Amino acid sequence: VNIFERKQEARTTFTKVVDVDETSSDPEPWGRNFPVQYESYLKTADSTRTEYGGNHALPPSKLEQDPWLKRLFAGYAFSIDYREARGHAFMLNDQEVTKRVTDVQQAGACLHCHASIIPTYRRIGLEQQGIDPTPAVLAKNFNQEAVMAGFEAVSRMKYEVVYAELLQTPDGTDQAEAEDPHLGHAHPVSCVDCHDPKTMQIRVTRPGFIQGIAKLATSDDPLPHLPSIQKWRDSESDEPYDPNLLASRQEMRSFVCGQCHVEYYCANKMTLTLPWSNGLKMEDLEKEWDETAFPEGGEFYDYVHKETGTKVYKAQHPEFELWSQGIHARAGVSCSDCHMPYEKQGATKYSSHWVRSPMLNINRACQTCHKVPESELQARVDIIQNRTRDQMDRAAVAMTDMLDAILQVQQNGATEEQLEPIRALQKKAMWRLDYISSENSKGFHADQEAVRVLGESIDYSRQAQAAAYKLDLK
Amino acid sequence: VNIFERKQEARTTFTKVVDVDETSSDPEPWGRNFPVQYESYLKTADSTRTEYGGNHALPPSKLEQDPWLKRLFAGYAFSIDYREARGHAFMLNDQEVTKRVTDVQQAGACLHCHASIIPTYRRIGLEQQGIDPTPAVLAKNFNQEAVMAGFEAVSRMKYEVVYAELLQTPDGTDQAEAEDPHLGHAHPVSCVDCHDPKTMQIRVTRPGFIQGIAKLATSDDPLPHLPSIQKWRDSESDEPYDPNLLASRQEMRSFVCGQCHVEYYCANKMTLTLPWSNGLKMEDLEKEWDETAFPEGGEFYDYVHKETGTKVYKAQHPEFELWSQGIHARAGVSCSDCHMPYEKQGATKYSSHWVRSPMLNINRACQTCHKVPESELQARVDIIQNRTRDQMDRAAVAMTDMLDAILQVQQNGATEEQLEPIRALQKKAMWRLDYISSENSKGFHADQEAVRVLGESIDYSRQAQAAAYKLDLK
Amino acid sequence: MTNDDSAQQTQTNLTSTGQPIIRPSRRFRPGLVLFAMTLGLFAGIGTFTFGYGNGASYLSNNPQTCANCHVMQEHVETWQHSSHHHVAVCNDCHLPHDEIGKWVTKADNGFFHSLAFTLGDYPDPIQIKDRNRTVTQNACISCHKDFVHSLLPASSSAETKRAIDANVLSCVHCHADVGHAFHAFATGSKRE
Ligand code: HEC
Ligand code: HEC
Ligand code: HEC
Ligand code: HEC
Ligand code: HEC
Ligand code: HEC
Ligand code: HEC
Ligand code: HEC
Ligand code: HEC
Ligand code: HEC
Ligand code: HEC
Ligand code: HEC
Ligand code: HEC
Ligand code: HEC
Ligand SMILES: [Ca+2]
Ligand SMILES: [Ca+2]
Repeated sequence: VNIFERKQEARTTFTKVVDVDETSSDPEPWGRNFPVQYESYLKTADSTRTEYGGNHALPPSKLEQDPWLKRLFAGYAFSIDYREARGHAFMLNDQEVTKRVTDVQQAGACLHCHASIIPTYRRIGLEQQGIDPTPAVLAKNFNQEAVMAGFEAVSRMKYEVVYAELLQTPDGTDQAEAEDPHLGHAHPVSCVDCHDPKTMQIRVTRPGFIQGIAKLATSDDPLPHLPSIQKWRDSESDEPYDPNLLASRQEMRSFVCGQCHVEYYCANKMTLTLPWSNGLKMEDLEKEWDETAFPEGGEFYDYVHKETGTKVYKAQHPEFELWSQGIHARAGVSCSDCHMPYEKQGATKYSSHWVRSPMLNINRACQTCHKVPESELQARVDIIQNRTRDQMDRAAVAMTDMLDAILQVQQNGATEEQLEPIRALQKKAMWRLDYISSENSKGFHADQEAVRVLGESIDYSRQAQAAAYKLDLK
Repeated sequence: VNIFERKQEARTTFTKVVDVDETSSDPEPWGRNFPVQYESYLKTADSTRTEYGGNHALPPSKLEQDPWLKRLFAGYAFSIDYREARGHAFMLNDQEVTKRVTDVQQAGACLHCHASIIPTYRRIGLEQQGIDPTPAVLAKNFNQEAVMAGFEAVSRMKYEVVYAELLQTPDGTDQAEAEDPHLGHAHPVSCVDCHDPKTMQIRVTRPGFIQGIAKLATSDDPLPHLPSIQKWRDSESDEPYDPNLLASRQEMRSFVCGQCHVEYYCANKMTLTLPWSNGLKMEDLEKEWDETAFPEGGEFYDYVHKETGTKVYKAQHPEFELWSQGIHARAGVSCSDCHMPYEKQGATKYSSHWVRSPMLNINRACQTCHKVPESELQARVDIIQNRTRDQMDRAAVAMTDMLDAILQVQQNGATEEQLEPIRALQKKAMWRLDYISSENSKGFHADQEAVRVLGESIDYSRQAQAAAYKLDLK
Repeated sequence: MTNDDSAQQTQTNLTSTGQPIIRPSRRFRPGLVLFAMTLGLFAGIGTFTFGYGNGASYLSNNPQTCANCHVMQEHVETWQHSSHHHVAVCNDCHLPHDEIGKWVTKADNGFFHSLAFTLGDYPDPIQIKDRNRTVTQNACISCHKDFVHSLLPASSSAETKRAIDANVLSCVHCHADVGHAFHAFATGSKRE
């Protein structure tokens, strides 16, 4: 700090039309205070899509586009129904109607990332602490302790049960009526999930993320793109790393997304977990799963691969993790810079809350920084994505060749002892392929890293295949 | 107007102190006209090196650093002696003393890229055309026709013979003396190789490149980074694409390097060839070799891999080709921008002719465009190179595993028929690994592409290994 | 557009003397004291580019005077090609918009740049320093605050421990080229 540094001027205060508070999971009243942001938020119900899409009632099925996914996920819910992502407005609905939920028993933790669930966590947490969660108490403050307690309490409960709890929590608009047992509606991600209702400052609210990032801070992964973590490490504080207190605004502009766009475990054998205790690289995450045991005992796995009987891991949308390995993160470019670019309206600029593919908005999302024509930026992204795609197809062929080879030796009587090293290779191969194919940028978020991970997948698949042939059991 | 045009405004007018002409392969007189450029050119005799190096009489041996290279090159001259590159001043000397030349008979084409050989080509070309190559005739103009004729004539001759011819050509300074049979000295790459002595404009002189780029222009590879080729294609001209007439200055700033930093065939079975008729991607080059037959008959190959007896290709320093796949080429950044950045002396700007690793000169080479601290740029390059290195090591293990598997089945009596498909895989695997390991930027010139190529190498090595095991000949 | 007429006037006075006048003030920080001392030292030695390079140009609003130093030539050219060449001159962005800061910066930069120029020990291309980056950032906000108020900190109260400094977005993180055409990426992303 020096003499030149003037006090930062604060934002001009907004005209509050209505009051919003910690129970306001309905975005509508917020929208009256912030009409431009709200209008753009509502547009997430629009479903224009880029090349890898179309226009459908439900988004296109990834299983149909890439039939090898069915073999990859054999025996797991993802092999029944797995689609492309679409706008935030759909998140709750798409979860309710997926066959993964309608045909399979899922855990309450699923709602952690698909509903505006924090007030419900708080309510249940307060109840557990013996406090009466009146609407006034619920509305008063964030109460992280209660939120965490509620989260722990419901994570492993049944999906339907937790969904019903959502409807028992006031949402800031609905009033309980005689015939309607609801206290509130269930909402997809909403203002209160990312904003402090008093100051409008962005914040993170998701217990899974708060725990995950605190674990990450204690790791020795370098993380140059998250300087506040390095500062916390240097301070040798006794308090866990708290993003809401310590992160810079630019970091927060990615953390709000990192609440959900991350790899997780989310089923009924253990609380929702983000595997970040060793770092954010693909190998770091794998290492945590390798070191994890279920509370009830037994080594961690996501599913038993049906064709081969191997216990394997499932990777889900590691956008935050892959972005962390890329040049944009390194250059301080946040998720919001590209996915929520500033727009002009009249005499002011605002963040577009129409969170979507930046390729539908190249002008604002990219051209402020990259002064090249739209067509050129599109071409650059195409090259990166096509290269990733080619390597992914190659990895998929290797994976299916591996499965065929394993199946054959199993038919010919391979013993468990013989299979063990092969299963280990299979697990690594499948995790790596799934990691990049379930990441939604088709390699853009970190192009070289994406192709590196796929190269490793190929290596392990082919090694497993070779090892199976070597058993000499044809 | 773009960043390059802006830079290019800065041209210095020179005071001619001495006359130079087309025979002036000795840089010294040029140096009197352009002392700053000359002084920086002389510094290429300095041999400070980056991480991947040291300070030695001869540069470090790559064979010792990566012992798997000996198995990759088994049976070929490269397995005897293969070192890191160093400054341009050493190029002729390092070629003369390499065991690849002292212990093995090499072709005259080797000098195409290691000596200032154009006046010699012209002299021999003129002789072939029945014209007396007096010093005056030689000095008069470039005479591309004669240069091409001379090149064709000496390419397949013996190295020593062509070297002797070099000494029979005037170099612009030496005068023939009674006792000294030399007409000129032999020089490494010199001013006349890249500059027109009359105008000082940059130009390309190497017959191999002139033929190669003309072939490339007729291909259907998109080449957005070389817009003058697209223009030539659109013009549907009958004349072959001529870089000296058609290329933009910014393109020429890469072409001068593309004269030598390219994949080639250079031995005695056919004239020096750059395999660009299908495009500049690794697969395009491979395709040309696959389609090539030697003039004397027989399908093209570089060497018979000694351990396995498979005929394979050798890749050499495809810097120009790999750069062409990268984001810098795409953004119009030329080799010279990074390897010959502008420096200031007093109020004049000049191009540093101390061609070397940009990592020894980050401020000038990178910070014009990237306004981030040097340490940060270094870190970014390290990440890219280390990722490439990791994948390369992985590909090397796969390659040696493959060789072991093939050797085993050969010992156990595999037939040629059984081996044929395995050899095809082996050839692809070895070409891809060699392609990236012989490229000298360790992946930097096109990071995602480099790792993609290595991923394919892994795939083919492991497929060959699996196929060998499948033969059931253990 | 600078609208600082008074500053302009003072400046003319100074220009005519050909020497900068540093008025000691209790508000000057140690750096300035050091500056004054070093200046004394150099004045003693006698040869100093400040005069030779028309040091007083630091005090002028005419961009061409910055180009008095050839090392500034490129910056002047790129400014001419920038979107701001008709609305802001060098000093609008590189000098604080308040009185004291303005003169301190002028003296500070004027001195150190002249010194660097004389000694020749500066990076080329020149790298802007953090303290001058704060100046440009504040300049953007000063002109555009109405338009960008949503980018400013949500609150300046002590409700959060988050450093106030980490709480504002760097303008040049996205608008790297407003003052200088072709200014590729900034940096500017002050990530901490
Ligand atoms: C509370 C969880 C949550 C948060 C927070 C969140 N997302 Fe999402 N996001 C989702 C879910 C779930 C979907 C998929 C919705 C569907 O397909 O029904 C999704 C979809 C998307 C899509 C695809 C949209 C499309 O039109 O195809 C993008 C892009 C995206 N999110 C980016 C972001 C960014 C950037 C942020 C932070 C600014 C963010 N998300 C914050 C859960 C979240
Ligand atoms: C840690 C956050 C998180 C958790 C926990 C989570 N999701 Fe999601 N979900 C997302 C995000 C982010 C997307 C959008 C990206 C994508 O589609 O890959 C998404 C997309 C979806 C989609 C739409 C695309 C598809 O996969 O068909 C469905 C359906 C879905 N999730 C169901 C579930 C179910 C069922 C569970 C519980 C087993 C669950 N989610 C748990 C974050 C989460
Ligand atoms: C430099 C720009 C940039 C940054 C930073 C960035 N993304 Fe993206 N993102 C993209 C591009 C480009 C795509 C590919 C879109 C396409 O294919 O249509 C993409 C795709 C996605 C998708 C899939 C969208 C879809 O249409 O299905 C999601 C989800 C996503 N990003 C989330 C994130 C998250 C979370 C972060 C931060 C952790 C992030 N992105 C950071 C540019 C960016
Ligand atoms: C997925 C996270 C997310 C959700 C949900 C969300 N916002 Fe935001 N919002 C952001 C981010 C990120 C910013 C940029 C913050 C910054 O740079 O400080 C922002 C900024 C704002 C701002 C500050 C001005 C601006 O435009 O930059 C307002 C006001 C705002 N949001 C209102 C809303 C309203 C109203 C809703 C609900 C309709 C909402 N937000 C929902 C992430 C979110
Ligand atoms: C806030 C600034 C910013 C935004 C917004 C941004 N970029 Fe970048 N981009 C950068 C920086 C910084 C780099 C790193 C190279 C450098 O330092 O110049 C980069 C690098 C790239 C590269 C080369 C790296 C690679 O992965 O090959 C591509 C391609 C790219 N960006 C495309 C995009 C696209 C497409 C978008 C919009 C979806 C986008 N960028 C948005 C700043 C940005
Ligand atoms: C098409 C141009 C070209 C041709 C033809 C060529 N070289 Fe080179 N040579 C290069 C370049 C460029 C380098 C520096 C890059 C490197 O070392 O990979 C180099 C490096 C070398 C080196 C030093 C590094 C090493 O490999 O040990 C030797 C020795 C060498 N060449 C010998 C030869 C010989 C012998 C021949 C003929 C068989 C030959 N060169 C033909 C372009 C060429
Ligand atoms: C006439 C052939 C030729 C031309 C033209 C040429 N090079 Fe080289 N270059 C070589 C050879 C041969 C070597 C290896 C010399 C040795 O190791 O003895 C080399 C070495 C290098 C090195 C390694 C230097 C070091 O210190 O390690 C770099 C970098 C390089 N060249 C870049 C370039 C660039 C950039 C251009 C164009 C401006 C260029 N070269 C033009 C043949 C050439
Ligand atoms: C954007 C900058 C950039 C461009 C453009 C570029 N290079 Fe490089 N080059 C590098 C960097 C960085 C390295 C790695 C240096 C190191 O590891 O020390 C490198 C390495 C090399 C090397 C090996 C140097 C050594 O020390 O052994 C050669 C040879 C080379 N480049 C030639 C070329 C040629 C020829 C072109 C154009 C076809 C080119 N480069 C384009 C940045 C660039
Ligand atoms: C390997 C190729 C190469 C060699 C050899 C070479 N130059 Fe250059 N030279 C260049 C390139 C590339 C430029 C930049 C041209 C441009 O931008 O138009 C250049 C530019 C110049 C310029 C123009 C001013 C400037 O600095 O940009 C002069 C003068 C010059 N060289 C003199 C020489 C002299 C003298 C020698 C021999 C000692 C020499 N060159 C050897 C490639 C070379
Ligand atoms: C003449 C301009 C220029 C020069 C010189 C330059 N770059 Fe770049 N660099 C770019 C551009 C343009 C991009 C692509 C992203 C974009 O559009 O900004 C880029 C992208 C990058 C990237 C991200 C892409 C990737 O491969 O991951 C890195 C890293 C990078 N440059 C490093 C360097 C280094 C190191 C040097 C010096 C050896 C250098 N650059 C020299 C203009 C330049
Ligand atoms: C509209 C604002 C604006 C104007 C007018 C302006 N500059 Fe700048 N200048 C900037 C910004 C912004 C930066 C880069 C800050 C950063 O990288 O954080 C900068 C950087 C610089 C640098 C540091 C070198 C560099 O390239 O980063 C110099 C020197 C400079 N300016 C000189 C001048 C001169 C001389 C003039 C007048 C001819 C001028 N500026 C006019 C905004 C401006
Ligand atoms: C006496 C010659 C000279 C004059 C006149 C001059 N500069 Fe500079 N300037 C320099 C030098 C030398 C540097 C590099 C200093 C360093 O990096 O240590 C520099 C650096 C700068 C920087 C960025 C460096 C930093 O310290 O942050 C800015 C901004 C700048 N000048 C603006 C200006 C403006 C505005 C003017 C006119 C009002 C101007 N200069 C006039 C020589 C000069
Ligand atoms: C002296 C007042 C002043 C200063 C200082 C200033 N601006 Fe501006 N700026 C303006 C005016 C006036 C316009 C409108 C220009 C027009 O309409 O042509 C403008 C236009 C813009 C624009 C839109 C045009 C474009 O380039 O895209 C952007 C963005 C912008 N300014 C950003 C900045 C940033 C960032 C800074 C600081 C580095 C800055 N301004 C400093 C007065 C200023
Ligand atoms: C994360 C990226 C980002 C940051 C940080 C940012 N801007 Fe912008 N800015 C934009 C984008 C994108 C637009 C274009 C909006 C549009 O065209 O709808 C814009 C538009 C503008 C405009 C109006 C341009 C016009 O065409 O009239 C001005 C002025 C401006 N910004 C100034 C600033 C200032 C001052 C700051 C710093 C306080 C700043 N910006 C920070 C992304 C950013
Ligand atoms: Ca998982
Ligand atoms: Ca070859």
